[in-house]
Amino acid sequence: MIQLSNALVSVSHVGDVLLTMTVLSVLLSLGSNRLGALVKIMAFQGIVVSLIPFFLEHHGQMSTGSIILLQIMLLIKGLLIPGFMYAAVKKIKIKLEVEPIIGYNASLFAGLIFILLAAFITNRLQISLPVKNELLMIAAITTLAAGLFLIMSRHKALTQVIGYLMMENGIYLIGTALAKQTHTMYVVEFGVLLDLLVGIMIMGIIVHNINSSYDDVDTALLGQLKDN
Amino acid sequence: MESILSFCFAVLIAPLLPAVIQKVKAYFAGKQGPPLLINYYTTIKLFKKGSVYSTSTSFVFKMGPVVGFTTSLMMLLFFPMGEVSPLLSFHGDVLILFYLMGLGRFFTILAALDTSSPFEGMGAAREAFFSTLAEATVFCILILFFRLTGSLSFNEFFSGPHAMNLMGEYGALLILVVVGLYIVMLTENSRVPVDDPATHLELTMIHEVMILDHSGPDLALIEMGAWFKLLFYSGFLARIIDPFHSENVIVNALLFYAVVIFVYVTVGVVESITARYKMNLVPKFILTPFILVFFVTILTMGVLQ
Amino acid sequence: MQSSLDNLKEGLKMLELIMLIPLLTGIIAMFLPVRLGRGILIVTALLHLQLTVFAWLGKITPALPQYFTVTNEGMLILLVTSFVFLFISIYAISYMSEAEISSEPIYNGCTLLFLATMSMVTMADHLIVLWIAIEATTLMSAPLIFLHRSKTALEATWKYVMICSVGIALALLGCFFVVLAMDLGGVHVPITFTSLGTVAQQLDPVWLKAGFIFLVIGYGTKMGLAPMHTWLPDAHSEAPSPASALLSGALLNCAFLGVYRGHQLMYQAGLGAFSSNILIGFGLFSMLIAAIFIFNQTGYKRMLAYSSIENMGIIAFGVGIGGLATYGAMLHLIHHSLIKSSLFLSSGNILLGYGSKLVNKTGNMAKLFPKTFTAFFAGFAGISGFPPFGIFISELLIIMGAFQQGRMISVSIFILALVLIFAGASRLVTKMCFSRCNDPEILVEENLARTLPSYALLLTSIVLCIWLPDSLYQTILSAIATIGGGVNG
Amino acid sequence: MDTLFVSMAVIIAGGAAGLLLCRQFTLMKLVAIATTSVGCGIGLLFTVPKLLSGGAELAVTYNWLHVFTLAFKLDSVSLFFLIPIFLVPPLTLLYSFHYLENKDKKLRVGVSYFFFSVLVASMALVVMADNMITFLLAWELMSLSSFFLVMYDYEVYENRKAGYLYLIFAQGGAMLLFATFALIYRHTGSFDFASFASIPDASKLLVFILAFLGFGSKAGIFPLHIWLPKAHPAAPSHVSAIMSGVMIKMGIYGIFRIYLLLDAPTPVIGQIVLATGMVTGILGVVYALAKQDIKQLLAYSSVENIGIILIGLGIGMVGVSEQNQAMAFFGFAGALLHVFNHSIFKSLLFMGAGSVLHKAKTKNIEELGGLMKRMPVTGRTFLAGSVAISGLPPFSGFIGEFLIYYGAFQGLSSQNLPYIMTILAIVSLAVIGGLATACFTKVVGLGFLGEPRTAQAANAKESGFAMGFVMSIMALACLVIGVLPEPFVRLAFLGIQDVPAAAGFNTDSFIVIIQHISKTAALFIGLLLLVSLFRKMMYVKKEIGSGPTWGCGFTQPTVRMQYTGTSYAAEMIGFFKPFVPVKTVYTGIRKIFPGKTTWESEVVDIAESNYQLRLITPMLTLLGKLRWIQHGNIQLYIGYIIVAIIVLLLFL
Repeated sequence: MIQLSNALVSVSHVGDVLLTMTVLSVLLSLGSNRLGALVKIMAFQGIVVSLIPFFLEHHGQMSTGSIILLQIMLLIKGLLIPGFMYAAVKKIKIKLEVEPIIGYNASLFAGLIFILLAAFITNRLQISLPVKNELLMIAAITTLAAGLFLIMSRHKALTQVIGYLMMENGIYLIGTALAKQTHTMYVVEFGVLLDLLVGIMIMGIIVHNINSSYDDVDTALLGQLKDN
Repeated sequence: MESILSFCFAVLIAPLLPAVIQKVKAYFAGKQGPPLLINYYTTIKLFKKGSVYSTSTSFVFKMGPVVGFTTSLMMLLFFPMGEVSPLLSFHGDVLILFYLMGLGRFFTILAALDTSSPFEGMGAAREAFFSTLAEATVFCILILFFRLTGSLSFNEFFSGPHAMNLMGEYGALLILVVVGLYIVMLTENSRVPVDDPATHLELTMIHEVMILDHSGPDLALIEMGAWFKLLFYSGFLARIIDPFHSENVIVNALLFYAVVIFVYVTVGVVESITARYKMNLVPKFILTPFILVFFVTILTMGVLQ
Repeated sequence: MQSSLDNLKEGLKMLELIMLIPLLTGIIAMFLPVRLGRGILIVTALLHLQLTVFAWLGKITPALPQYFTVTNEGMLILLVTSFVFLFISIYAISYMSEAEISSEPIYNGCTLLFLATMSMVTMADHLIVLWIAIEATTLMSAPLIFLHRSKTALEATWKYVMICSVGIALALLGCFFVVLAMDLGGVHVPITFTSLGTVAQQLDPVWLKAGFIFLVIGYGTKMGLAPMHTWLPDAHSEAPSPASALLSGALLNCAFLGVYRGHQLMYQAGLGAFSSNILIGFGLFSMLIAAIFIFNQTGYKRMLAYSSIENMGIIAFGVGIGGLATYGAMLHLIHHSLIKSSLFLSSGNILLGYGSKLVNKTGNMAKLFPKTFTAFFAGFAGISGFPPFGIFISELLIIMGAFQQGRMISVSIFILALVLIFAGASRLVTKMCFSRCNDPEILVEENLARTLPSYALLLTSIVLCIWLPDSLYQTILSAIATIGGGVNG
Repeated sequence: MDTLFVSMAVIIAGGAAGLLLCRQFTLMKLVAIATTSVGCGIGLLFTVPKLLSGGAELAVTYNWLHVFTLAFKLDSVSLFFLIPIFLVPPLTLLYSFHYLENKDKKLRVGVSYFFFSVLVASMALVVMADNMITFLLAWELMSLSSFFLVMYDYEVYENRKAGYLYLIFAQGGAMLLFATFALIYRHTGSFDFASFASIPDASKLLVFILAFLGFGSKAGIFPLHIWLPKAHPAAPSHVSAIMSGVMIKMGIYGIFRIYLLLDAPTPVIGQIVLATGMVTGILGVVYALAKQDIKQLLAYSSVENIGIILIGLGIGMVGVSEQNQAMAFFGFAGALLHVFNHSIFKSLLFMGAGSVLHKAKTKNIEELGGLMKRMPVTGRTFLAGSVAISGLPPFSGFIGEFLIYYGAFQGLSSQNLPYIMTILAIVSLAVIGGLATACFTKVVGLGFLGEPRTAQAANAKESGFAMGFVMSIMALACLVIGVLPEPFVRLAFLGIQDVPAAAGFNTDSFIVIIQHISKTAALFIGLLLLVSLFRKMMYVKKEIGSGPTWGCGFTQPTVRMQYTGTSYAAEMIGFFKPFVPVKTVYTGIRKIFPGKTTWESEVVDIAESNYQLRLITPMLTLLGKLRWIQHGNIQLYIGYIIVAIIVLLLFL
């Protein structure tokens, strides 16, 4: 057992900074127009999100298991997945433009609306929640919503993967925000991570295949299977 | 015994009466007209002759006259001419009799179609159509009579406490029935204004055109069948109208036949003073009695409460 | 759960073998030559079925009871899965050699891995483990869909993975909400369905409901409930037929199990009415959507896929109605798996024979493919609810149950949708079976190896309609007793 | 009861033998026909004595699938319906021996025999069923097996369409039955038929209407009849015979059974049945008149006869609600007797039509003619059947109608609505009778008499012995029932002996009437023979000439100048114009020197066209529009999920 909460002077302050950075990364990703930049932002977000539980007040006591898990998570979210995606981006040489269905400015505006919405929802839920951490909730919901938004508003298959990843981050944050104590089952959480990793890898493989079949990763090309 | 005599008399007199119509028409036309016994002469003449059959025909063609004749004869067997009970009678006989007439029609039509003549087919189609409409009226009358007398037999219609007679209990209602039945009679027997047996254009005929190809004894059977049928209908009418009643059977019968002759005369008058309807107006004409009688049957709801 | 506790004492603790064996053989089969891989496939399928029966009879018990357990509904679905898998595998061997798919080892391997993950779903007791297992089924089945490596297969795979992943991510959120409901209710038990069930009354109702909504959406996506069904027709039509058969006959049931568990929890928490209404709504909506697309459908495999959506809707509807209908829903699940797998296997023969997935390119099967025709038409009759196939019974029970519960409007829509779907499907099927074929060039003749599995599956449905083993009956009864279902109201 | 199961097993065995032996064509036919017929014979040997002995109710139950019981019960109504079920199939099968002659279709013939036997067995099960499950099981088997029989000649597009339509109506009807039974189950919680009476009176009407529609779609009530005129021409004739003669009566059985079981006091039920019967009867016969395809015409005629039977049932039901026992008794008995009679003469007519189709290669009346000479047996038996179906004495059709008339006349003592309904029923029966005469004179007169209109008809030969033999037997049966109706009327009376409303009714006075009818018929035949003899005598030693038909002066008639079926019916069709729309296509005369022009007319089934116009087309348009849901765009697919969540969260 390491009493980390005593070691660091102002834990909650750091936590708030991290959360703000998460929201910032969300907004950045909505405004970003290059795929490469987007992947880098995601790597950044992955790291930040992985670190957050570490700096939250109610997660004061960290067990050895959680430390190991934290490291694995950093490895996967901060390094493996972005690395994998970066490799995919590099392979797709032609168009690195994000190709939004909804423009960058509008997307940013949507991001702001998500924040407002998140604040509103958080406000409503605050009464029933066990843990009072408004910022965490806001950041989590914003990330989740923005992730879904990215999936729906971008043409490129790769952007959708990134959106999915962001959405997972949001869900992870919500999980962190809601759980009063970590239910000590790292095996399970590791399983979740593993699923995430394999999922992203499979998506990556498909993206790669899409690229080699169509010379592009635009999902608008993937509209042959329909019933109308 | 009386019944047998009555039946024989009816059979014998049936050819005579249509001549009355011809006489009346002749009178209206200012002619002398054929003798009253003309139909007997014709019949005998026809029975003496042979026949020519179309190569198109089959045995059905020969069955037509036989069935038609037999069914008409059956009617007379069951109908109480005069106030004499008929030879045969039972509860429900009206149904089988009217259906037997249907059978006669069935074979007459088939015989007509068997000749493969377009004219006869046309007549057959009209016959089938108009008699269907007339049948509705007939059954309405049966409904009414059953409602009033509780019986389903010709004999019982005209006997017992609720005998159907204009002078009887429900006389008022029966006036409309008489009108209806009269029109049915005109229809079923192919008289003016529904059909004109005397017209010279086959296209406009109904019954006459159907028997174009019959000749000799076959034709005689058809003619006799038609006379029986006419007698049956006018007898039916006469039993309703007949105001006279006597204890003596023979007097009764004579009075009855007087009324029958009166009916024949009216037919002659009608034929003389009206023209045949256009074919497309005929259904309306035949529907009129149906509506009349139906109205009467509805009226009985109030009467019998 | 007393029975499973008893079993713990006597049974062998090797339940996990049911999923570990295919996992292992699957990985091995990936790297083995084709012939050996086929052998392993069949041997594993047989072994799996045997173990499943043991597990069902309570002979073996979990080694990790905090994660896995033996439940009646789980065993039921496992049994169906394993049974269907065996026949699909036998079929696949013949099919794969005809279809000239280069990557058969991938099929052999992935299908076994897929079996492993599905087995894991049926045994999972822990909320998150269930989630992991269901997500894993998506990942393991994705390569199966992509087996043909065509552009459309690629598209189908992409949609499948993407939509299901998003859906299942939402289910994870649902799991979190359930945990939150636990925290708010002040309950401290392992997050397993078994233990949650015992304390369900103390859970916070609002968050439990929210959790259920997300679970239904998440697992419903996988199960093919409209409007989250959108991936299903694409994936089912593009996957090679044995894989489609597996997806439809086995995977959908497993996803349904997730929904069922959620409903179970809701029922135990006294919120059964809420979840019932949601299930009924989804069920009816799915059936109507299926009706829309079955009419004028151009591809027969897509038609079968929509029919799967319909049948999942029926099952959801039946479970939602409760009472007698639940029993009907469970029977429906069994028979649907059997018949639909058989239909997909037949559709594989048709695809091989005509070389097209379009209804218009087929025709006169009655003459050209008499054996396949028999299986296909019998399957169609079965899926439409004609005796002697079991769906007749299940649909009857569901309708009876629905009327009994007084859900007149719902059941009217239900019947309307059934008639519509029948009208649409029978049009296509009669067209395929009887109408003249414009281009009667038969690419691959049918043979017994590819028709007998279909017959076997159909025959099972008939047999189960004539004689339902008592043990199976008891299993179903105990399974539905947990959500208030029963045959006596 | 076990005897019946044995007989069913034998029947099915016969069918299975057909399937197994299909390589030896003739042997297969012999074995299948013989075995199935033996099975039916066993059934008959059990049924008839049981019914005659006033058989006590028999009931058997078996457990099935833990939850259900398969319950069978025989009461007099079931026994009565079993008679045609076991009587007609052997005859039609015998007929099929020469009808199914194409050796290239060995397998298909075998399959057809198999499903035929399944159909017979399932029909028997339908009338024996004593709970919902058993009933529906048998019902669905019946629908499915008959579907395969309809699809026998699936190469023809119309036949496929007919099969499809039939399947939809069968399944739609079955779904209505599911709903009916489920509604009852809701109140009783029991699958047993016996419990039906205990549901609240308020629900009974709804239950009955649902059941009426469900059964009606099988029986062919207007406007649910549209599958009949398609399916019957599509099926091989011996199958049409059994379907029209027996299977659609299962719908009648269902209506009657549910009525008996519900024991509903409301008079509305009887009035609904009566009104439907009248509409069905009249429109059925008018459409029959309008059709030129013999088998289609016969199918519409089946609709008409279903109407007559329903009028009978309706009279009976009104009688029950009016507490007029005589009316009830004769209504029900008449309906049952007509069911029996119709099963015979309609089978006969379909077989005749099949014989014509077989030899003249066409079913269109406008292409036939003169067959009476070329196919004497078919022609004469068809004539007998036509007289019988027109309800004319001295043939069987009249007897059933007479009973119904008699019942209806008994109801004339009612007041108000029942009275008016009764009047209308009688008048409808009369009109139906008249139109039926018109209709069948058309078929016989144009199809069998006159001159052949085409070479095919001119070259037609008499059909095989088996076919003629069967048709002769059936024609004879029609005559026998008409002349000696007493035993059959008694049979019908026995058939309703277990109906509570009819129990204890004294029929002696009516039997006297029937004896009179019998005598009248005999008298008529005697007179007919006498007159014929007289006519013969008149022709003795006389010159009999022959020549062409008198053409009213026209000397070169051609066969095409004969009257056509269309014009024969035109005027009568015109009378029913709003209900029987005629679609005409006339290309018109355009130029100064007009070229060829055409004029076509076709009678459109009003129900069918309205389904198309008001139901199917709008529905297909709507469904087509909704198809954009699956537009292939993954972004919006994800959107659906989110919308679903948002909507569900609103319910929180």
